[in-house]
Amino acid sequence: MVELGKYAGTVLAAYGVTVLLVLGLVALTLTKGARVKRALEAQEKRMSKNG
Amino acid sequence: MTALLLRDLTLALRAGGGFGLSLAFFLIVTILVPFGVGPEGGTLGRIAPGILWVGALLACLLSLDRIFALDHEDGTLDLLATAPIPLETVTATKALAHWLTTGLPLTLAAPVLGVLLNLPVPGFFWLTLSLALGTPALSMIGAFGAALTVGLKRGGLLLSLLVLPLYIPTLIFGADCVRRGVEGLPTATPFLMLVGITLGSIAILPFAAAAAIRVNLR
Amino acid sequence: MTALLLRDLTLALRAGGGFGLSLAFFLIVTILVPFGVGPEGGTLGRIAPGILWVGALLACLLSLDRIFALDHEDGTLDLLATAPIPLETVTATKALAHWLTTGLPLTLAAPVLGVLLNLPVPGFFWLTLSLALGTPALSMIGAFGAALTVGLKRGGLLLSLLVLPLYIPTLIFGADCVRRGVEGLPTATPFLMLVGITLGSIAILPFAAAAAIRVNLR
Amino acid sequence: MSIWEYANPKKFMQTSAWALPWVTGLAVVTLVAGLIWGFFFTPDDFRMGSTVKIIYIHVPAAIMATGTWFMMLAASLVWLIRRHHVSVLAAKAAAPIGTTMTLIGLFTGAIWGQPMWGTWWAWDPRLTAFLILFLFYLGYIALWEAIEDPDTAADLTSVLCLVGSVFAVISRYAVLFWNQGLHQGSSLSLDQEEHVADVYAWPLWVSIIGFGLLFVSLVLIRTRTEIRKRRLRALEARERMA
Amino acid sequence: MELTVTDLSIARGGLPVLTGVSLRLGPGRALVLRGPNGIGKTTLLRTIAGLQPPLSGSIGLPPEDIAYAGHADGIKPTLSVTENLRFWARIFGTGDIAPALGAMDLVALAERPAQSLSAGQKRRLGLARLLVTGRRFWLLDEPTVSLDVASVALFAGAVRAHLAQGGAALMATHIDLGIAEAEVLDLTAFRAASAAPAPGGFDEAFA
Amino acid sequence: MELTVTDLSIARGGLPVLTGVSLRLGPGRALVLRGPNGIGKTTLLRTIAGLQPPLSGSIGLPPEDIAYAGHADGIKPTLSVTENLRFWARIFGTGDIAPALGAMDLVALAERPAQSLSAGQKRRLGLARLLVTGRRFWLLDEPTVSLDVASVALFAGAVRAHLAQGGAALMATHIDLGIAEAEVLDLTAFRAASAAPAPGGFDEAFA
Ligand code: HEM
Ligand SMILES: Nc1ncnc2c1ncn2[C@@H]1O[C@H](COP(=O)(O)OP(=O)(O)OP(=O)(O)O)[C@@H](O)[C@H]1O
Ligand SMILES: Nc1ncnc2c1ncn2[C@@H]1O[C@H](COP(=O)(O)OP(=O)(O)OP(=O)(O)O)[C@@H](O)[C@H]1O
Ligand SMILES: [Mg+2]
Ligand SMILES: [Mg+2]
Repeated sequence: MVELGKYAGTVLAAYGVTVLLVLGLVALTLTKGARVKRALEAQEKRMSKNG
Repeated sequence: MTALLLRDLTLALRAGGGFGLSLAFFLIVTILVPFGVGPEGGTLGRIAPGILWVGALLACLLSLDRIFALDHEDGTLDLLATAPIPLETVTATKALAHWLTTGLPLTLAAPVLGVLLNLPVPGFFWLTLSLALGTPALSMIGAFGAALTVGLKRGGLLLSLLVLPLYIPTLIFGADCVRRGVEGLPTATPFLMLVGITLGSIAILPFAAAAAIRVNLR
Repeated sequence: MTALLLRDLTLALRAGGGFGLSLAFFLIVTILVPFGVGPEGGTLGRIAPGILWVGALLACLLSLDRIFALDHEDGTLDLLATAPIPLETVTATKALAHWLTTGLPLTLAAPVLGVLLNLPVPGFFWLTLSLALGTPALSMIGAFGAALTVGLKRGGLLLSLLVLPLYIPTLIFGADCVRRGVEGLPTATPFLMLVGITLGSIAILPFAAAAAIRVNLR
Repeated sequence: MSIWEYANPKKFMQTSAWALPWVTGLAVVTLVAGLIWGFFFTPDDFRMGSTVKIIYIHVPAAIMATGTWFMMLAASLVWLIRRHHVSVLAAKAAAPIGTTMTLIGLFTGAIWGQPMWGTWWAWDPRLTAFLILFLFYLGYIALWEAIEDPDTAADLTSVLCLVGSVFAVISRYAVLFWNQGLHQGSSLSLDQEEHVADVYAWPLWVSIIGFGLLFVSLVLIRTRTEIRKRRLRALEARERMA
Repeated sequence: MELTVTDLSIARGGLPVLTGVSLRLGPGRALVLRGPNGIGKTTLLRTIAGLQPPLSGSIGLPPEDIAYAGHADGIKPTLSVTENLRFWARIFGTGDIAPALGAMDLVALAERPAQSLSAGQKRRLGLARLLVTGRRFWLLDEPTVSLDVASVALFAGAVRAHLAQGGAALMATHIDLGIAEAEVLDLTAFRAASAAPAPGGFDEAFA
Repeated sequence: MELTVTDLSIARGGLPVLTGVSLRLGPGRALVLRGPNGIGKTTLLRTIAGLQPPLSGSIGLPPEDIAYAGHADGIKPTLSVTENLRFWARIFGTGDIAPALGAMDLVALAERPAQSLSAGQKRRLGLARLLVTGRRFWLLDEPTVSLDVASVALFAGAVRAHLAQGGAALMATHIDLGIAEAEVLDLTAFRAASAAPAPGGFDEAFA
């Protein structure tokens, strides 16, 4: 483990915030992508069935 | 009443205007002031309580015309006036919806913006507290002003003009509360006055607002 | 084009909203700030140039949605788009009308309000000059923002959000011009930049605004 | 075959489906490598102590924040001139990524500033310019959200992006003129950075590339989502018409 | 319970518009107000709805039994058709909106945001609102503006059904609604004479 | 000079509404557009007026010869009737507004602010605007909404006079305008059909 010294809080907070923000963005991107994909497939199936 | 509240909140969300935008305005006023005043931290910190309160007040003010104007234009107010709920309930509900979409988010955002203006640390507690207790008065007074000007085409600026003098006591006590908090002076007097104004507004103004709307619908 | 200008001015006068109200708003912001900040003359004088510029900017901002929104609602914009004058002329004319009803009165009133904020004497000249040269840019940028948001119900706050970042350079150079004037520093750079922004906006933005309106009418 | 072929939604969906796993995988590898290298295997700075490690996220985020805006500007121009839907949808997809990167830059800077400058926030020109950039992103996203019709929204946001870029450049200059600031004169100046170059610079470059690949991967995913949304909307509407 | 209007005088912009209007409207009846543009139909309906005070005369009916529909529909463009209707149903404390949707042929449009409706579709939504009020007296100001022939027939059917359930309707219109059983009241006869002012008679200036 | 529309497809909200519309309108002719609510009359008129682009097809006529009047009248409530009209006369570079005032029976109302007009009077003012444009092709969207019988006749007279001077009019309406010589085009036949989508066919999603 690296020794962060008296600035440990600062460094870890910076990395923490970054990881949180990036993970938030990724999670949003993936969930929304999956939701839209599912909705589109359902819609296509319904419409090609009903003509 | 719940129906009306829910609808107003939905509309605020749908229009994309409710929460986000008055918050954004608050943010932007807070940002503009340093550009105008200059970047020195000391000066900024000294004027921060006042500027933050003025900013919150203006952000509140700008969203006031949403309270009744749209409902008047599209005839909803006519229809509500002939509906089975009293107009007093309507005005109080709409003020509440306004607070939920404006005053509450402003209160929550204010500490963050305090950082931008170098607000001294003890100020943060008092800023949040005074805004939480003062913004309901702003919404209720604003709803009254909006009711007075509802029939007028683009009453927006007239509304500001009417409402701002009414806002001054709230502003004075609110900002003073924060300033004294920052300087470590006793805050009891402005604090109690602030609470008094809020309670008084909520008790009386729904009736005045309803009366104003009745007159304006004629 | 003269017809449009005259009509806009008449409307501003008739509605009782044009000159009087944005001026009044400017006045009230200038009054609110001492209430918020506290009455010490020294601090006030120091922040006066910035507050006056920010106040003028907000007063301008609040009247922006008048530029196109009413004409869109009642169908005038549709009819103007099929009329024999180019939309670029329409947008430029409307920005001009906005300046005549807002920027010009603000410029004239600013020195008076400067007294309220203890603005040091050399500041008055620079305040008037910088506002006179900067407010046309505010009107033109505002007209562009108004054109972007014209179709949207209550685009008011969105409009503020879009326009404020665009206003920042004008504000910085304008307020800096006054601040340097007060302190006796050379003012040439901010002054020239201010003029440059104004000329650039007037040269380019009418086209962007007309394009935005065409898109919005679809 | 011209490059514009990829502006066809169908072609784009095929190509991006093929490229996505590779880009994403590479992004994860470089990002993790760069950050681990930087975090665990670089020495502390003599003056800034361990806070120097923040540079491996701060600088890439700052670069991506401005870079994203340039990408949006280019994409908007392509839309306005050639009217390729994919291009404007990519701009729309990129905006939240740019916003996040701006926020990361701001937050890490603020956290870094607390021990270094003794304040969370100072009106330093670089910081200020970032704040303004953040506002531009907000405005751009808000305009997209506010407009119902997708083509109208595409046109208007593109015009806003164009005009906004011009003003962003002016703002940058204005802000520099207005305040000389702390950032440049801070404890780690540019030439010092170059002095210590090798120890800090190599991992820094790796994380910059990692952030860039992450951006590409996210833009691809989000653009695919936007295209699907667009089609979904059209299909739903068509179904209602029938 | 009847709607009775006795010797009513009404004003618009401070000027008398109609004088001496009397009418009564019992359950199951419909009355059509006619008269040229500007005679005062809108003003009369708003007065009866309690939205503005009469100059003189009396209106017998508690306002709690009236549903008013004016030139403007009170439709929120960002809410869907269902959401718009459901809001009014909750305000008026009535329950189900499905019959109203059906009666005005809005089922296919139910999930559309109101802003994407055409002029006539919007109007149909405005009329559907009446059906969820549960009120007995309908005051309608030009209800069929922008409606096509089929929709006018739909509307006439809704009015007839309302009358059959003991409701009543007072409607201002210029076109034929196709409701044969409706009585007609022409307001031309009640136009207020604009008398020359008596010199020094300041009283009437404040009427 | 003729107005020719060839094989036009138009869209609203990104969706095709009408396809394959062709029509021609020569000087002295009037054409009435009919069709149920929501078929796309408003959209068609706006497209021909150049306010929105067509999906495909062509429109032959420089936009400088068109006067459009939509659902909204473009009337400023605080300006008087004369001021409203004179503004449009100056914008279109024509001179005298007296004939227009006379033709629409507005002389008695000339000095009234437009906000104090009744619904029908406002509409008459909106129609008077057409007469001061000096344009030859009138595109009218439900011009007679809110008008009483006498005013509809007035309007019909104005249209006839316009046709006699070599003008032309294209009107969308649901009611009978009393212009016997007008041809009628029913738009129901041109309603856009919707085909089933090909899975993964992203091209068409951007119609
Ligand atoms: C909210 C605050 C901050 C923002 C928005 C910000 C923004 C930026 C930007 C835009 C860059 C340029 C990247 C490039 O062009 O290569 C940068 C670089 C850098 N920043 Fe910050 N910064 C902030 C605070 C800080 C603080 C507090 C420190 C340290 C005390 C710091 C240290 C650095 C260093 C060392 C670099 C890289 C060297 C250089 O390019 O000059 N920053 N930052
Ligand atoms: N503020 C005002 N000042 C003076 N007269 C007014 C004012 N407002 C309206 N009027 C007049 O009052 C009369 C009644 O208007 P009202 O809207 O009731 O007519 P209406 O019968 O509904 O007409 P329409 O069939 O055209 O809708 C009209 O002649 C109108 O011009
Ligand atoms: N944003 C939108 N999204 C989807 N469909 C829309 C949108 N806006 C309008 N429509 C639909 O487009 C069609 C055409 O509307 P348009 O206003 O042209 O009809 P219209 O023939 O003028 O009808 P009316 O006689 O009722 O005025 C309508 O069915 C309407 O519901
Ligand atoms: Mg009427
Ligand atoms: Mg229509």
